[in-house]
Amino acid sequence: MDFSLSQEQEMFREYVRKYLTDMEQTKVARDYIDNKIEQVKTVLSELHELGCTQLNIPEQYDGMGLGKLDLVPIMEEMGRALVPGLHLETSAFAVPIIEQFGTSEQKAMYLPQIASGEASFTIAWLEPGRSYKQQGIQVKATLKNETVVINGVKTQVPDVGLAQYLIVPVLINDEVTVVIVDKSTSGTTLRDQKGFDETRKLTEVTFDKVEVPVNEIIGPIGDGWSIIQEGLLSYNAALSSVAVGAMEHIVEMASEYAKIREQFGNPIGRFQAIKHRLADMKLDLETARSLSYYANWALETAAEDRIEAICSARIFATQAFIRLSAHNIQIHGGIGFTEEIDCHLFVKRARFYENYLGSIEQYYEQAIESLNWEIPKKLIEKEIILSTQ
Amino acid sequence: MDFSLSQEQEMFREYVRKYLTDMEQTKVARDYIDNKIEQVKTVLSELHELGCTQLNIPEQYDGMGLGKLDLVPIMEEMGRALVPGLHLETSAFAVPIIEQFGTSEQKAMYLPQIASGEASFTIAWLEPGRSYKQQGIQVKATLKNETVVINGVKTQVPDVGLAQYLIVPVLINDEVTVVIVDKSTSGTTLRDQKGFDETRKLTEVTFDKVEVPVNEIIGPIGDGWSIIQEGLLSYNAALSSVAVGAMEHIVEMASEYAKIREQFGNPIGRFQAIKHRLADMKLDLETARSLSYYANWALETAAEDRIEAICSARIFATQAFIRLSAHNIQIHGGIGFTEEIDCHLFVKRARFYENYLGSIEQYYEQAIESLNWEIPKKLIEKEIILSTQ
Amino acid sequence: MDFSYTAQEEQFRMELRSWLEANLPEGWVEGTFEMPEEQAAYGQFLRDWQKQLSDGRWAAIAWPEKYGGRNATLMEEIIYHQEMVRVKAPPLVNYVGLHMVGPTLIQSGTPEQQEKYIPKILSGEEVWCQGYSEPNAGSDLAAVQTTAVKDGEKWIINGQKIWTSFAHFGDRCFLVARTSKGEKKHHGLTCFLLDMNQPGVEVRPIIQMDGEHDFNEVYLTDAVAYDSEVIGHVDDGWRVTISLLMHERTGIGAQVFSLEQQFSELVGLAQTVKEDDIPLIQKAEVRKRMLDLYIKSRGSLLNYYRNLTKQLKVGHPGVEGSMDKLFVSEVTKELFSEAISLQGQQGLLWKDDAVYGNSYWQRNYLYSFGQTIGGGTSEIQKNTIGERILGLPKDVGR
Amino acid sequence: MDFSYTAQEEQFRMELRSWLEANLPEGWVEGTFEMPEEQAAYGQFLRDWQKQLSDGRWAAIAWPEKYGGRNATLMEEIIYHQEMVRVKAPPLVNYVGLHMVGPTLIQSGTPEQQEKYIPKILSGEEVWCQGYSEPNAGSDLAAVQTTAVKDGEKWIINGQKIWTSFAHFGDRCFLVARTSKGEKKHHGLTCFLLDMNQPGVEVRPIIQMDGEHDFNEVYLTDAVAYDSEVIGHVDDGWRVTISLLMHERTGIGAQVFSLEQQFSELVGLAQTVKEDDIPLIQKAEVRKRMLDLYIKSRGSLLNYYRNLTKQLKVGHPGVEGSMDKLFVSEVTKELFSEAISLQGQQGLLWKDDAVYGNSYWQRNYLYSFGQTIGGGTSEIQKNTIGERILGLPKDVGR
Repeated sequence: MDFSLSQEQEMFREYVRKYLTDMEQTKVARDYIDNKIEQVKTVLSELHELGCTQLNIPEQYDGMGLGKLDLVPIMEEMGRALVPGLHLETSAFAVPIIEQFGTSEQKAMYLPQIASGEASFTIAWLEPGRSYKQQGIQVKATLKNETVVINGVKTQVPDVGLAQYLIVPVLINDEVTVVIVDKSTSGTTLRDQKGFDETRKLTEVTFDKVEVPVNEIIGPIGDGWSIIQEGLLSYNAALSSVAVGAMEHIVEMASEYAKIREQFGNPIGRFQAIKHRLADMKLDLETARSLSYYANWALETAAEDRIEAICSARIFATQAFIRLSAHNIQIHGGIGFTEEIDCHLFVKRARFYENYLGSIEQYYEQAIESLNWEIPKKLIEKEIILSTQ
Repeated sequence: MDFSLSQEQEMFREYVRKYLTDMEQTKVARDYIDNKIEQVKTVLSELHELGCTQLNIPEQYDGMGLGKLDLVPIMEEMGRALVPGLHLETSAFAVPIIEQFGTSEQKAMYLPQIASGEASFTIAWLEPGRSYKQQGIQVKATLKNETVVINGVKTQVPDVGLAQYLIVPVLINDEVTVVIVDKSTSGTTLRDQKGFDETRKLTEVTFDKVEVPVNEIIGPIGDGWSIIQEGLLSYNAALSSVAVGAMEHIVEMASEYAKIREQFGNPIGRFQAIKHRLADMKLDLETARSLSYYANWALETAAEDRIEAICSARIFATQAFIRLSAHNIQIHGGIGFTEEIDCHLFVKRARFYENYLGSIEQYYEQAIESLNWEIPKKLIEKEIILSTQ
Repeated sequence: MDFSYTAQEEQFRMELRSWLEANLPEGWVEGTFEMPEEQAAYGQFLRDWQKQLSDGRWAAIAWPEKYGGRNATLMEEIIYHQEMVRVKAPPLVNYVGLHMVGPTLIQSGTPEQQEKYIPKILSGEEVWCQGYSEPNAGSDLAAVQTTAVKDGEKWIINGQKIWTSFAHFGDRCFLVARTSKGEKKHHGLTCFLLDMNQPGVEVRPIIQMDGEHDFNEVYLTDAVAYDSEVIGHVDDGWRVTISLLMHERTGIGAQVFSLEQQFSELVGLAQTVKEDDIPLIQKAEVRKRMLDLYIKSRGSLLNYYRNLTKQLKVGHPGVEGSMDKLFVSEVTKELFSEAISLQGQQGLLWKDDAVYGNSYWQRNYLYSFGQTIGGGTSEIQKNTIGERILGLPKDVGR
Repeated sequence: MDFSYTAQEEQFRMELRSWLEANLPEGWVEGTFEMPEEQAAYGQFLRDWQKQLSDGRWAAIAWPEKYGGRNATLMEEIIYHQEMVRVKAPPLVNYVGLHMVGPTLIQSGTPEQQEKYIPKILSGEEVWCQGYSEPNAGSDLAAVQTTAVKDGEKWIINGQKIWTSFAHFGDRCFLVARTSKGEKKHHGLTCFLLDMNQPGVEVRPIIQMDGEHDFNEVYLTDAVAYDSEVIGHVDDGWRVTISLLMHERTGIGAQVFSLEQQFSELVGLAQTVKEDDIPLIQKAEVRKRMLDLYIKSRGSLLNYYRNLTKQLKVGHPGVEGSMDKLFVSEVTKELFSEAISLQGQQGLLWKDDAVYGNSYWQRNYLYSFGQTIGGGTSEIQKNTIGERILGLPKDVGR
């Protein structure tokens, strides 16, 4: 029995933590808000130097060949500093689906680019007025000779400016299919959108007869939905770690503030209203961490309960993140309501994740389905008939 | 604008309060637990002397001819002391349905008996394994000449020992019909059931070819479900007042205890964990009271929003009652966990009301239906067709 | 129990309603009017609006007629708030002047002070702000550290104020400063009617988490007030301040009425917003959460009416206002948070890119975080309820 | 990360499991065995069960072998709890003796004391209770008021203890009394190994809200303890008491495993119980609330495993146990409360009239109220988390 990260994992965390602390933690997120893109790119490339982007890429593709669990401390540290960019989307969604479903050409093409820090992926999934459910995907693509021709609009695609490639779910013959599109492909129009969370830049992407070679399709045509589902398992396990990291930051900053801020002649942390709220927050944080560790372990070991474990971690961690970020403002009082300190950045990021790449409601449904508690309708009807005879 | 009880209503409350305080408030409930039925009957008859049972009965039937709002303070006081018996069922369910749907013979027969304190009504509705929904009523009755013949089992009928009559919903020709049955009618078998809330005695009532004259049917045959719905509006408005009275008692006893009980050298009410919990409880209490006052006003004035007003009060008050009764134990600590003091009586009664004569879930549905937020399906489908054309 | 309004009250409502219809900017009610974004223009717009109100004698209805008010009853004030919320009228730039400073001047000011300040408060010519809060005295007024030192007939004022709303439009400030060290912390305070347009006063904006600028820091460096600008007695500022706060006799009425309206709008949102062509309100789960909010917002309104009834009877507001404040601010937060969840990812666009109403819901959601902090935090309200309503012993440190 | 058990641990589990299968009363696992209702018979049943455990060397596995234990590892203790919860084994009547007094005797007792008490603790011949809590010292051990006054080689003890579990079966009591007035409140305490069978000791039952009798008041009127019955040093009882409490090294493991099991049973309930012929689990709303409880009970278990991992590494339990205690007790309350709501009105029958399982859910619901109180209230746990984990300043009065 050993339910903890390994020494190596903790050591790697320390490197990243130290680097990001030297970079003043959330400063890079604020630079991104202020469109200081060069500063942001410097940090991202130094994180790459530390190994963050190579971690879970097989050695033959220039990666470090480590597992999904090894991503946990990195994701936590990314969340802790609200590091901008697409590390979550690239390492925890693009990499696993390319690795699992990609052709060897696709692997050879994309994985080394990711490992070298050259290319990031964003996900162009959401469509205006539509959900992240299967029926939400309506952008259509047709096959023409050896190309896929895409027409339609995707909305709120995050951080396109930092990405080279878009992962685009489309309908081919009414079946979901996943295509990789280089964002510079002709016919692709990008339009900036203002977002609620300014640490994520949003873009509306319009595909006007965009032609992509058929070998940019991941997996067989029509298999897209199940490929996405696999990718989402990795993504959600990683997302729960990101949320844990952010919550850890929140609990620390709120506790520190409660020790120094005085009201009525006492540090406010002496008042049980604050102290007990912080205790609840700490408990939420540690529970989210336990669930997320287990989710990532279940993912790595393909445990039987991995779907419910991952959904549970994703639901609990993102909801706890929303709660904690709100408590953090209340504990800080007036100053917490300003742009000056970081409280609001965490509130906005928490909301960004709430329903990002699948709503909370969907993950409830997925976990419940996987736990299989329901009794098949037929059995019930049969019994009612028997009992009323 | 005057959103308060009248001076007369408050004065009447004071009489009842004073009497029940002289009787040591919850002592009568404890007597009932201990089967000291004579003591209980004495208190009930003295409450009758004060006018509690006559209040809302028309003067021509020996009552005081007052309105539904006038019941509010009485119900609150009944809840405050957890007075055993059937005042809620009789005054707030039986009286209004007899008055509204009964024949003049039925009114002349039953209302004076209630006004004089001679007879109480209980409601024999629930059936084993069934709900309080329309389909929950399965006990069948048949018409034979001028009698209704009932066969079947009703469960958890409260306080039959204190009642003379049962209000029994049955199916006649598959339609719900409400019948009044004298509990001493031949063929009626009573079997005691042990209950979780010992201040309510439960009985399983078996009807074996019980014959009741057809003129004991309230309203037309087959109209029972809508008659019950009307009765439930009165009942739920009154129930919310009962819960408010009980919560008032809880807030007072918990506050008093917090002032005298010391831990770590301070009265525990000085600790914000306790103080803020009590503030939340007080807010719950006053919100429940506002909602219940309005519900009763809406009932009396047949306001347009009476259904949602009554359901809201019922939902909020019964759920707040559950919350507060639990907080009360926590504030009292170990002693609150014993049978010795009253905390547990309130927990049990709160649970008794939670789903009594209709589940919380049903009242949510009823309020939502009445508020009519949904968009008719046809309109949506039409629009989808238009939008996809 | 009686929820009706008297004929006179109904007439008052109709008069105000017609006036508003005639005088609100064109397109206001329809939502097509756009307020100026630029700060100076926005300030001017607000001043113009107040001038218009005051011309119509609708700026300070509770004031005596001789000062330009209508001597309005409490119920008329309530109706006033209801109608203003109903049309979402522009904010009162001189709220502090009209609701706090004016009544205090009428009660405790010298005839000279009254003559000098009151007309300009009414017309919006002079906008007032209030200088109570300090960085180390958020919810704790007695901890004021700003000092005023006597120097002939001048007072030299040094210190820092924070959360001063509308100070960037402010001409005068109702300022609390420490003039002597009393035995108790709330002794030795004095209130000044400070001129903001002087070198010793520096106003720095505080940008809120919603990107807006309502509040300021005010730095006082040898700022000057004259004896004629002291209101009440020297060292007796605590009493003046408390009485000033008491002049807000309708409490959080406006917020309660807003909450009621926002709930209706939320239902509208759930009926309008679609996901995969289906309006959100069609989900059972959404309807259930809506009913929870319905019950709470009704509860907040009805609690308020019950406390109002008591106030109408006893003649002054009660400490129950702390429950109203606590509840309305917490439910408001909950409502807007729900509005965010409800819309899903598409609800996270901002301003003119937002799918619905120029990110009305998002902006109000962010703003709502301030409501459980400003005007006494929820924690302070709970202390008040515990101590002053339930009689529990005082907290530590107080 | 590794959730597997070693081969040795698995073997330990199998050995215990077979022993339980062979030794539990007939019909126990199937739920057809009925425990005696009458108190003396119930007490005898529990003593017999403990004797049987001790005969199989399963009563005190963590004790050294020479005292009749198995020198079990922490992981073996965990497995022990898992297996005991799995078969819902009868309670250990001498829990206090086995888990607290015994280890303390082994650590701090004299050879005479060890020889005299330990064998009878193991066999259940002498049942122990603990005498810490007093009416005015619920969560505040330092406030103990019971006195012990020296009189030759005797100590004369006067005072009152409360919440003394199993005192009605108790032969001996591990009692904390004040022997001198120290400068600090927790100085001057001494621990005694008190004989319960003497005239000065009166045990009065406390009936709980679930109608059961687990706890007692113990009145001490000139009760006598001898010098030989002092454990540790006179006036040094605080240290002995703390070390005694530390011997519970598996913390609230048993409760965590029970919660896991109870959650499964709750799902079973929702699948079995029908309303109008439809199993409750078919309602979307029910499944959603079940998932909330699933997540929380998993969270509780996984938190526990994480803290256990730390304990395995550092060798002693950490203060994180306060989080485990807080969470498992609150979630347990929530789970049983949900079990009541779930069943609707039909869930409010009692004992053999109950529709499901002799009112298992109702009884545990009522019992669960004690879990956030006993063993340190939830408020105390939150103080501990705030102060000892987050480093916040101490509360008033402590």
